[in-house]
Amino acid sequence: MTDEASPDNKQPESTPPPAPTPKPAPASPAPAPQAQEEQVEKEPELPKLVVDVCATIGELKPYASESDTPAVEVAPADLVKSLTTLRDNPDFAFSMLMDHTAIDRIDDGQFELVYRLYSISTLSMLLVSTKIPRDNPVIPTVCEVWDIAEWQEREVYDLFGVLYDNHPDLRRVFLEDDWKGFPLRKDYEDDFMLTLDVDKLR
Amino acid sequence: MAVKVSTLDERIKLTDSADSPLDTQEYFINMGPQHPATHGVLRLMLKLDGETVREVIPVLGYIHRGIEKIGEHSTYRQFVHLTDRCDYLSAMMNNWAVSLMVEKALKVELNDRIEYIRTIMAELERIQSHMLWWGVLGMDLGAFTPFLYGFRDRELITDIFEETIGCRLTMNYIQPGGVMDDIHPNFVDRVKKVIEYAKPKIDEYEELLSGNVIIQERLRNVGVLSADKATSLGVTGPVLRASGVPLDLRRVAPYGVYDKVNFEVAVGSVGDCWDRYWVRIEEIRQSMSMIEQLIDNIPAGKTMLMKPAKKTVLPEGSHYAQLETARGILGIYAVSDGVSDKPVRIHMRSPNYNNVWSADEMTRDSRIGDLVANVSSIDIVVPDIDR
Amino acid sequence: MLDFLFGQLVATHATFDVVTLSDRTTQALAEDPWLAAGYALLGLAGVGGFLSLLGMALIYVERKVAAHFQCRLGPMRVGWHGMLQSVADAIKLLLKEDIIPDRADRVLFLIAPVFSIIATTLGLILIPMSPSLQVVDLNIGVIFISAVSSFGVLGILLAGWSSNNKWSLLGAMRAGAQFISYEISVTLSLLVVTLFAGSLQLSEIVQSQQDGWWIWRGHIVGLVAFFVFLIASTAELNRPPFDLPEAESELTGGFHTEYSGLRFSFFFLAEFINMFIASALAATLFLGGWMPFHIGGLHTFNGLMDLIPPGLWFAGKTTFIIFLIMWVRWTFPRLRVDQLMRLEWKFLLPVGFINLFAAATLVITKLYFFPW
Amino acid sequence: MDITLNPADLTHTIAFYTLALTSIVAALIVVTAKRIFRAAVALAVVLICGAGFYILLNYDFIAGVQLLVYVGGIVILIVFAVMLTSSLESIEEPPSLGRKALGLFSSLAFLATAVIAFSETKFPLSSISAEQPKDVAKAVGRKLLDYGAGGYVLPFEVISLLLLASVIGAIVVARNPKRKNEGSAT
Repeated sequence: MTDEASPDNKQPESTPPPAPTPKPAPASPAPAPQAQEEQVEKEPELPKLVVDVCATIGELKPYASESDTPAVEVAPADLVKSLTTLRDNPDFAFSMLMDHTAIDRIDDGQFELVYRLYSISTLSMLLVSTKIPRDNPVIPTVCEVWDIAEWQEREVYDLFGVLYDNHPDLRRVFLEDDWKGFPLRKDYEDDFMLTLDVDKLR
Repeated sequence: MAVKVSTLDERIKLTDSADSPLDTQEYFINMGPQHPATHGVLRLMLKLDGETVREVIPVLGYIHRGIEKIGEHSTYRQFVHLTDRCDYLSAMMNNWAVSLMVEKALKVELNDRIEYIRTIMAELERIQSHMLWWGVLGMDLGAFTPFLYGFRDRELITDIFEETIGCRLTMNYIQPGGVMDDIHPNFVDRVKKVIEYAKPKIDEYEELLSGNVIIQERLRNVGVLSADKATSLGVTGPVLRASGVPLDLRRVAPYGVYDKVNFEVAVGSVGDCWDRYWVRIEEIRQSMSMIEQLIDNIPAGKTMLMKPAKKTVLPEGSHYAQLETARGILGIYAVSDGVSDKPVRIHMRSPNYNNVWSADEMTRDSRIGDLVANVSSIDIVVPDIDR
Repeated sequence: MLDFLFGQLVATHATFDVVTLSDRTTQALAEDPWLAAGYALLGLAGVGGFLSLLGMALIYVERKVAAHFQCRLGPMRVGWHGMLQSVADAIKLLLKEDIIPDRADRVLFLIAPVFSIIATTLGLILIPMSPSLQVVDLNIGVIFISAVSSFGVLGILLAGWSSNNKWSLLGAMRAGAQFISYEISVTLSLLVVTLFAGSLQLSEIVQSQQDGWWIWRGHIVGLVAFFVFLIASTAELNRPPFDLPEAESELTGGFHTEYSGLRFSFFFLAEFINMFIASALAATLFLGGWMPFHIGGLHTFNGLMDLIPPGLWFAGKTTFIIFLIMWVRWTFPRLRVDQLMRLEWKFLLPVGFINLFAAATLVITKLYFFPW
Repeated sequence: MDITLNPADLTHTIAFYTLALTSIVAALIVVTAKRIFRAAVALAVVLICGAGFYILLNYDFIAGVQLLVYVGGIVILIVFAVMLTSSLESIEEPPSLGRKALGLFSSLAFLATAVIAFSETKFPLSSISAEQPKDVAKAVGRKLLDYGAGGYVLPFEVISLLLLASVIGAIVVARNPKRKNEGSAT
């Protein structure tokens, strides 16, 4: 029975239950200390975690787009190295790869690959983003860093067709082996698809 | 480029002889997609050496419905309905995750009534999910009676849901901005009655299964998952906590009214099936105590703060919210362009998809019986794996 | 029938007149071959009818017992309290399509259930159900029963092999290994009673218990042998917690995965009749069979006990053991395959040998619980 | 009709011929079956018929032991070994000409020996013993444990040694480093 976050828990408990404490983000996904999280939401300046991470690891840059999680960008070539450092550095200790997925930025001709790291010791979350060209979607695998990456990457391969270099077992995970195309790409089409565009009808 | 794409046929190539002291040969055998122990249409390819499992290869996709693709063509409110169909045993918690994400992006402040109702509903659902799991675990280990006991008690909770919501399984009760409808006038009384009834039933569960020598033999030191391996494998929920990692979002990043209730996070030490069993039994008790603390204090207030008919457009950028379902952390990740009321990309970080792969790590070099115990102790719901 | 119920009342408890059906056949044979054939046919028809009726009754009882353990009612629709449910199921099974897998070994696939049912029938005819109700009374009854029960496992092995299905094969291998292992323990505990009674003939073993059943005349040794027999024969019956050959959550049905319709019902029937045989054997060997509850020397008490007909004694004891086996089934989870082997070879087998030695000592020293 | 048939003799005769016919057919299947598993099952039938003959001769105990040891033990072990070594589809190759000739020669030699032996021996005429030998088990037990003249304690112990040797042999054959030719695992 561990109760490690109980000091955090005491504080809200002291507030009388009838008066609801205004919670701008009832479930902040980055479970860093709450005060810091509110700053992230309101002020345009960079979260402390992003500043720290970028200072420690030279390859990382603050995320260009909007994100509600502290986010950084990295070039595909530096991906494995910087993620390994993020995992091993005791200040960050991102021991979990909470999620990995891709976004089809078809207008830019790019796939954005998103690695959502989670640290069990500091309880903070970091989004690491990297962009690869759509016509040659190859990226080194991070299977060596986290075991779960093997299967999260297989899912991305299956649905987006992102090829992972050095992946031990790169094959489709949901669809059949002989499936043509990658369904979550924006330009994916097959015979069974309803191509009705609801927006146009309006 | 060293990228090599393989197929299942290439994956299940056999070696000449097995790595064993006897002159034996390995063989592959299909467990599923229709198999009593895989709880749905999960297919496991087992590489066996006699009775010993050398490798477990999950083959997924038998109920892959492309929910993420459908999500790109539906509004957030429509997407809530799809999440019911994923982990149907934590249906309302899945709804809640989407609602959380939308509310956080739109900075909607909820009143306490909504938060109380949501928390109570989620905990009730967690109890019924764990009760079902308990029964199914018993059945997987060859004891049929727990299955009916678990279902008997779970029915009472689904009856409560039915009274308020009108549905028993796929509820889509929690909506962005509140809950679908106010609770039924009988709700409070019935919940109290059911908790009163179910508390001694948990002791009965323990009497029937926990103390049994065979159960102890079947679960203790079976499928051990160390804390490091568990974190690296990205498992969450009771499976992770059983390995000794006290990661429970209800405690470390409270949402709802979890910061107002007292509860303990059940944590195991060894990471074997027995710990996973124990953690879940303890979680039922904790959930009951949470509901008891909350049920009398539901404040008054409105139950829906966003107009359902209004178009919901999230601000540009990526949004993420996560919460603790009965099986682990469910994250909803949405990317919005700031113009359309539909996401550019919506992704579910489903707990089951990330948990199911640990079956291989747990089962290597143990028996078929252990595999069944391990899969059962992971507590998978297949629609959530395939999505 | 009257003879069966009240034959006991007429006889004093010291002299039982055991006339089996086969004895009658032999007697008739000397007089009239047609009468002999009649007796033989009667015996066959009786055993066949008894077999199916008993099977259906046991299936009904099992479902009801299971239901009440699980806080539900069980079959309630067909007949009064679902009494005819088994009949309905039997009709359904008879009418069902009999599927033979395409790549199965047809001949073996077809004869496997027959092996199972023959073994069961051969076992059943030896059980002394009352002084006058025993089809055959072989003088090597105990050996014969353990010999024919091995046909049953031959049927299971054939079924698993000929189905050409890996799950079936796994189930059959488990069944074979389990049967061979646990047969030793069963035989060891049978030998204990054989030593006590000084005979292999089942009717004589029953007679030998007229001063007290072996389960307490043999006090510790008898009890240990009884429990070893119960555990090991439950394992031979492939019933939970030892149902590994058909473990449905592991092997999807094990050796009978591919069977359907009538052939499946043969296995099903054989399983239930085997349960009856094992229970009846346990009752006969350890609880005195049809012998009423007697305490050596107390003639008045024994006379009172004799008022209850022996058929009822036998039925009561057997039912009790059947209930025990069902109780265990609906409470316990299943063992793992290596735990099953460990239980036999590291626990039951040493216990059985030590117990046999103790039994020999007991017989020599005559330290029975009722020494008079 | 003047033919007086002893009904007991009649049933015995019928039973004997039935058993004999069954065992001959089964024995033929044993040697001719292409699938080794079927041969094993036919062997079980032959052995069961053997037990039947013992029962006809009123030696119930021997019949029981025959069933217990041969059908319950040996045949099941053979079946087990077959299951472990070959698959359902595997069909025995027809033997080569040399093996055929050898088989023919040895069986002819055995037939000749048997015919000579049967014609030389004078069998006692009372084929069916009238009385039921009640304590065959006791007699057999005493013989087996008797070390004097007519006792069989030495062969009994030798047989147990043989069994031990075969158990060890089975383990050696099944061990991994020595991948011997198939079929030797029996």
